[in-house]
Amino acid sequence: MDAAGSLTLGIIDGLIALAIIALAFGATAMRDLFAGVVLFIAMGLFMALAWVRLDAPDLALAEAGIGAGLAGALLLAAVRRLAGPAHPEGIGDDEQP
Amino acid sequence: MSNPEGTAPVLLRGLAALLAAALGAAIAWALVTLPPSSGLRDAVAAQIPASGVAHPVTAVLLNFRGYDTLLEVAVLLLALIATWSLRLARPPAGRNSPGLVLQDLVRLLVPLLIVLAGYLLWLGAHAPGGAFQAGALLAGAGVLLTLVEGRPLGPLAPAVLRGLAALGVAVFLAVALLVMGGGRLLEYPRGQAGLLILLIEAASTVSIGLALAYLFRGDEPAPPEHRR
Amino acid sequence: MSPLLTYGVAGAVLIAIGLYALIVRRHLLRKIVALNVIGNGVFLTLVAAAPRLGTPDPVPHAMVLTGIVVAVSATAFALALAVRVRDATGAAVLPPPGDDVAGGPGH
Amino acid sequence: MPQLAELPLLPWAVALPLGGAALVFVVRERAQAIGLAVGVASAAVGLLLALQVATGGVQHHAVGGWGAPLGIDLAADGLSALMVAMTSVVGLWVSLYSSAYFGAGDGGHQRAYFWPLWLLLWTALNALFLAADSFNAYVTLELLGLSAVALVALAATPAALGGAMRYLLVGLLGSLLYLLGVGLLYGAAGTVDFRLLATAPLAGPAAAVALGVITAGLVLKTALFPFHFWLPPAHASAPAPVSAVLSALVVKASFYLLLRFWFWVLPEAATPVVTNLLGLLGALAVLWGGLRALTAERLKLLVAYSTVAQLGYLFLVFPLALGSVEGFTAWGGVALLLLAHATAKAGMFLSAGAILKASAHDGVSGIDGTAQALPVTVFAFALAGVSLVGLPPTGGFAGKWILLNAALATGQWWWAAVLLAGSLLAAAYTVRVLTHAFTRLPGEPPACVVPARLEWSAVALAVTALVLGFAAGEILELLRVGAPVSGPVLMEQLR
Repeated sequence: MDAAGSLTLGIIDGLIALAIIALAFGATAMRDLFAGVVLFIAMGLFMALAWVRLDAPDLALAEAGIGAGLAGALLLAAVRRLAGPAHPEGIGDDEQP
Repeated sequence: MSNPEGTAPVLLRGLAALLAAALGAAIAWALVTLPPSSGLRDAVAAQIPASGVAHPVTAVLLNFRGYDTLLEVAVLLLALIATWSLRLARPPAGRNSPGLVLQDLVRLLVPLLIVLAGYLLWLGAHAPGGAFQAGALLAGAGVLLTLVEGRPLGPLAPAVLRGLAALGVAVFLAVALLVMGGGRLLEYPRGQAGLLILLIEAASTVSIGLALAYLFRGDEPAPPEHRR
Repeated sequence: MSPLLTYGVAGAVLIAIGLYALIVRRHLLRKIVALNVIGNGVFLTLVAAAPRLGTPDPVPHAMVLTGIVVAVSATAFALALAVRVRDATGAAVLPPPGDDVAGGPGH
Repeated sequence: MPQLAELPLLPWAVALPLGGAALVFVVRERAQAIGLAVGVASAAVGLLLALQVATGGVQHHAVGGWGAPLGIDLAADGLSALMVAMTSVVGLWVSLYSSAYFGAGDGGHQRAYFWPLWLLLWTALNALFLAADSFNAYVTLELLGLSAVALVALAATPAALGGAMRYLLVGLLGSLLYLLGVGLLYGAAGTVDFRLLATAPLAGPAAAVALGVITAGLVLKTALFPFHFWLPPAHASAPAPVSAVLSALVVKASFYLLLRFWFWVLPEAATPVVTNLLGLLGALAVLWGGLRALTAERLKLLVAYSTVAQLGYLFLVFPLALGSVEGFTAWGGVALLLLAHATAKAGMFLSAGAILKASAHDGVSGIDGTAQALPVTVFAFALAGVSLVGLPPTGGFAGKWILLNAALATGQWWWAAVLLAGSLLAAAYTVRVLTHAFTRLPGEPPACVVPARLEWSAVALAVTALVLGFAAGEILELLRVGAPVSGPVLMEQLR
């Protein structure tokens, strides 16, 4: 592969890695639980891209299906359950007191 | 730890940030200084012909390190048992009724997902794919059905449902013990490894899909009598 | 920089982000997300640490696949337990570790 | 009958409880009978395995026939064999106790779920102690942690659910840190097999960071002071047989892995600073746990804090045995203490469970008069307490005495002082409970409503803790099989 091509790939890798980091930060820091979970799912999709770049197609499939898909569905269902009326504290306002 | 006001939270946050940064830096340092190696790549490649499958990751998962996978399928069954043991309250019945279009779409999608799962399962022998990816697709179908109809499967005797959930562990363990004979656990006889692996994977796919779908639902359809 | 190192360092950063959030965030759901972030960081590190010559080593790939399934199993149970804690205590946060909490005998 | 040496006990020690767990989950109506039968059979396999190692030396089993590094090996040396035997003995009596403990009160819910979860936990323990593969040990750690948490949550009180949640989060963090370390070691050595890791030239930042995160993760799971915060709420609020298993066995599993890494894989990483730090934290655990047990208001919380203290002793193995010429003395002392604590503490939690079934409330003062109502159970509690204190001729005494000798022989008298202080505290909190139990209540002694199986299981475990003192010689001999340290056992003053 020529130098320009590998540079491009290096930049793409850097961007995917940065996206994963930014989405992870957002997923854990968002005030809104729902938004946090959505960011987490997006992070899973970028993880799948990372696995493709790391020559791990099995992991890409598993990450997209299980890591992002099913874990995401589980998290969204939990957000809905927790947001139900039985939760007086409401969502958000989350820092260690 | 739970001091409503005052300086403790700032201190805690500072310490946590310090700890996290130190850990991250240490890991990065370890990675950067790691000498190059090829791991077990060549050892795997050398034994692929004897493994019964052509795809290296499947060979590792179902043959060379199949014992890990047996325990992993057990972890998934455990998660289902553990979740059911919590007796979650069913969310209020009046869930938003999905539109007709969505229902039709799901009816169309579910068979497609099941066929696709079968394909992925078969594909795993020689290309990326296998029981876990196929199980995830089945689970996806189960999740869709849960959203539309409130449950992943039609009416099923509770013991049958539990049996299907345990099928992966049961078949995996039975094969592992049956091939042991006088030899070793999970030591497939020469020539039969491919078939036995497919059998284990098929049973595991059913259990994985079922377990993940029912984990999404949360509660056990037919818990021990007199509940609540 | 090789892709392995790029993603390996990203894994280290994820572990740091997740650990910080796990300690500092109070909502149980967010703690569970934090653990998943740590998990993804560990998986990236695992693959990045392993094969650095030629074609990839399938063993860490199989290990991470195992790790992903274990992680989703643990996440499902953790979420169910979090919902149960909320139902029992009224809030989806850890009760204070105060020891002498009143409670019936273990049965 | 086939020869003992040829029986494939290693795979069966895992397969039997695993198959049993799947079976009792499916055949729910007979869960109790099948579960008990599987428990008895698993205990028999475990004890036979210990005998096999004692007579035939280290046992190996290459799963799949591949052998390390490509495949996964199972292995049992003296330490593994003792841990499996300990699991068998405690598991047997806990199974018997549980068959009478979980009634049909809640529609049989607890009973229906206890058995599959408990057998999965047993599977995880055996698989962990027999794993010769550090990644396989990760999978067993997760199996262990999840089943333990689910068993705590079975109590379903707000306290138990909160305790279980904290336990789960801490446990998952611990396993992930462990997994990270295993991954780094694989990067450095190209193997995850313990024996191959031990011979691999591990050096450089990766090995150091790996050992650091593995130690951090396992210390968190072992609840070493000051990371013990999650233990008392979880252990105190679980159903009594679950508390027994958690304190006796589950925390020992992560400690066992710590030993594997520090004594076999990377003993050269042990600098005096590290070993003394671990010993110091252990010493603080002994003192802090003892003090908290002394002031705890609830009976089971008292017993749980006693676990925090007793776990502290185990960490003295690092300054006393790691890299020492006479290492085997401390190694043997700690192993004996570990076994004695497992049986005594299981007996204590089981008797506490029986006492609480018959007492007014779960406060320590609520057990007034129980010595009249449940003399057998209170006897079991007292006997277990004697072993925890370390009075002769119990296993607790043998372990402490040997450890004391190790401390004095290596000129580290300050660890001996910790042993003595811990014993005084243990004596104080045991006497505190017994004083209440023997307080006579006015009027007729309350009728005994506790099934006999609850009382006698507790007695059996407490008596086992006593018998360990007489069997110390045989235990140490078994422990020498494949031991990482050597040297004579300095216990002339004892014999």
